[in-house]
Amino acid sequence: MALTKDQIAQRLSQELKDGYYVNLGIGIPTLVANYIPEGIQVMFQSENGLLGMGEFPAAETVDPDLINAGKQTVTAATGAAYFSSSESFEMIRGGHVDLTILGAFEVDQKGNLASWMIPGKLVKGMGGAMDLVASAQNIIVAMMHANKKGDSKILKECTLPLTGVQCVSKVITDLATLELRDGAFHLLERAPGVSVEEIQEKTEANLVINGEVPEMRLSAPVPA
Amino acid sequence: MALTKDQIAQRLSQELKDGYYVNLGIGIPTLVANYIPEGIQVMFQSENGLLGMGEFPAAETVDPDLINAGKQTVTAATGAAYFSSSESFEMIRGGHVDLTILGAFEVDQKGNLASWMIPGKLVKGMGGAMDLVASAQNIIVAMMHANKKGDSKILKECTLPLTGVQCVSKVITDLATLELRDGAFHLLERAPGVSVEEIQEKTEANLVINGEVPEMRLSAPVPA
Amino acid sequence: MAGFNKIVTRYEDALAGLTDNMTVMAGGFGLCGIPEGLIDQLVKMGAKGLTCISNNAGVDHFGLGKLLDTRQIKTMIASYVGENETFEQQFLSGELEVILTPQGTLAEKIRAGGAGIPAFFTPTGYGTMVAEGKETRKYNGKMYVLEESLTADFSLIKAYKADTMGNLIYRKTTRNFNPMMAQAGRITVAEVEEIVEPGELDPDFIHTPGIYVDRVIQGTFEKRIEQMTLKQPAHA
Amino acid sequence: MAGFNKIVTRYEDALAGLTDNMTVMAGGFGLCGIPEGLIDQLVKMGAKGLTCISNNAGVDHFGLGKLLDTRQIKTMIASYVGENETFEQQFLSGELEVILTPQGTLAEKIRAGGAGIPAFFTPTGYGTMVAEGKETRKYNGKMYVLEESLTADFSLIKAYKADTMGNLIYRKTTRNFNPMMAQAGRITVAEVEEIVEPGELDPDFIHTPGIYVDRVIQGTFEKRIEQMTLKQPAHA
Repeated sequence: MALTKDQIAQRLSQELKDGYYVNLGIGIPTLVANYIPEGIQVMFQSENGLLGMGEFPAAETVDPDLINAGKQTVTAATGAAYFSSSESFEMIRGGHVDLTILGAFEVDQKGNLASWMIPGKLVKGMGGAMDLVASAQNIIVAMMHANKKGDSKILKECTLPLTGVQCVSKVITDLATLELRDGAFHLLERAPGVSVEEIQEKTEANLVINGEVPEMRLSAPVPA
Repeated sequence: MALTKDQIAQRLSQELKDGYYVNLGIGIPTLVANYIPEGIQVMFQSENGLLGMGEFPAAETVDPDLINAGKQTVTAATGAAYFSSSESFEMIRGGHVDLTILGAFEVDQKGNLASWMIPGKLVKGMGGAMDLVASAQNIIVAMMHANKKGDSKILKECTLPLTGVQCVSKVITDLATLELRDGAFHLLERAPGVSVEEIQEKTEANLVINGEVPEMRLSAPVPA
Repeated sequence: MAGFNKIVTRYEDALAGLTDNMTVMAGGFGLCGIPEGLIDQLVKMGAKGLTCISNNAGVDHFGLGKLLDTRQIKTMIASYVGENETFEQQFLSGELEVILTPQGTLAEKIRAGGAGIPAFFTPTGYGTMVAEGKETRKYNGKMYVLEESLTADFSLIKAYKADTMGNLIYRKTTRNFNPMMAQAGRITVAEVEEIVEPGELDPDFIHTPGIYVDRVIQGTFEKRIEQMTLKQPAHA
Repeated sequence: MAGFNKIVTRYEDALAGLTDNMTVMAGGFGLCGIPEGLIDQLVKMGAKGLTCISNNAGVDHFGLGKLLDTRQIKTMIASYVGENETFEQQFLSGELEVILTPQGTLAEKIRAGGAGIPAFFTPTGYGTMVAEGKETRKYNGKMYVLEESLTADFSLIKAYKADTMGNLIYRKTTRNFNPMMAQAGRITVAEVEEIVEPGELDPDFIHTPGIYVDRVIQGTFEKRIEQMTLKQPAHA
């Protein structure tokens, strides 16, 4: 079975390490904050000027002066710091964020990523995504493996306008965990119950399969 | 009579205007703070990270954490702000300081200025002087008109390594007030009792003299 | 206005001198930390043909969205302009020119403008549409794009507190683009929630020193929320 | 050291991994805001062939002057190095390489290094020795010099207070080069006067967020004064 969005987030959360500063993109990546593994601490950076983003506020503590990069009302964690947008991107561009998890429309085997624009539809803008992908040492892309018609989004070459080039190393989808090495995606894990054949079929890019491919372990229970 | 250093500072102080943010260099310029004309307010910027430098401290309030760019212990004026060195030079390079008064070894009629290095002697470094002269819209140079042997320091072309090019517009010396226009220094004022002939003799650069040259007015008394 | 007193009491005075075809920066991220009253005044004045620099373009009929309703903006420089139908219409009809700029590059271009840096290299956008026609260069094996700085005739910013000398502090994530814009405006006007006397703000903790600020006005703020998200589902 | 606890209690641990021929930044302006104990530890460790980046080089036998006594510095990048005889001797004998850099350019090069900007144009030094061999370019009728950024293997900085997560605040003019160096170090070590619990520093007024800081150690400081100047003449 393909993973739900929450299950993708659960699998992504296994990439967190104790003491990591992490930037989570809008969409599935945001859900990762709900699955922080026990015994580890992470700090979330929000590019509008907050290091140490906390959970959503209770109704009585909502503060319009405190939002995240998705413009949602949030809280600040203990030990948080506020700063300007230029300082925020000093952090990001300077490589100080340990891990960036973000969504994409397409990735390709050159490591390119498209996530901000679909020509013909209205362009909303790239926000901070181009800075994040150009700067992070450690990027994980969270996305659906294929579109609703079954067409692969893991491509030999992106068809949409790019967000960044040669920036992708790891991709976690509803079907698989992929690692990009030497111009090909290596299949590291399958979603539980998903066959290697299905993944191969839905992967347009070169796919390397070495021996038995293990299933993902989704240990933490999905919250209600 | 040639002006004393305090009298030069007194004449320089007439260039201050109400509401000016001012950077004073080391030496004679520092003395300008003692002669702020009555009825006007100015704020002094010290490039090590202080806007609103106050007077020297009383012995019992000396704070080693509070110095000026000359490494002297100082105080902070009401309404002061501290900031980092990069922020300080954002202010300077961004043209936010209204007036910079600094010393020089030589100036020339191209507007060049030499103030930081005498080859053969040890080079101490340029500190913030190069940033100040490259950035300020409004620079006044305070200096001696000639050296002890009577050789002019107001030159056709500087002989020492430059601090900045095409940056000088006004020079106030122990003998005269000069303004640089169209490649020549225009004699605006004489020190009290100093003849036009003496100034001409001690000025190697092209000097323009238009009609009667007034004497400087040094109204404020020199404090003890 | 003698010495360093930057206070003005009327919005007309706050934006005096702002005329047609000027470049105007406006602080804020989404609707968080925007100079609401200064935007209203700009609508009232009706200055047209503006180049507007702001991370976002407000929402329909609020924030900078108001200046779209009145068609006062000719060119918009922003990083993200979603959720705004008026914007969409004017953009598609070609009435509005839009220069989309990555958020970090936008922040750095504005910071550079106020800091006397005319251009800098950044990795952001290399190999994308954003880098088209721009100089690129390799440093330490990585490719970078040369970006030029931005300045404005007027910067309209929002702060939490000001003293009468124009020293400013911001609150929480309202800081965003406001400090850099304060530095990059030829004339910078700050609309604030509270004005205090000089000396009341701790000199160690001033976010924007008064040297950048030309005028300060006390405002009242609606502080509309774009995405109300709560820990427990709201039963509104 | 679990989670975000950055505290170390021994100076050996504070500078663990600092070896010969590394590039080391040290905060401070003159003797104001220098990491005294970290410099002492560096002397004790004896790492040699260092490239040292600091606005000044201390005075004879104090501050970075101590590292000159022990001949641990090979290259010094600074803006002003007066009042130091040991420095003078080693410089004149060719033992010490010195790269003099204008103060604002030095600050911006370090800031750029920590901010992922590899190079920028600045007006400073155009037409002088500083610009020799460097690319220049005209923007809006004015000439600018292209300068490249600086980073370090270790940044040794001095702050007033830290929380255990490495959030820092500075006091008065001790701030100077410390915040930028905190950002530009691959490993940043902060020596502070006081350590507090997370949450005790106001998130609106943190000068250096903990993300830049790897290790924090509590020190004691002599805080020697270079130029004691008093309002009334001192009768010492």
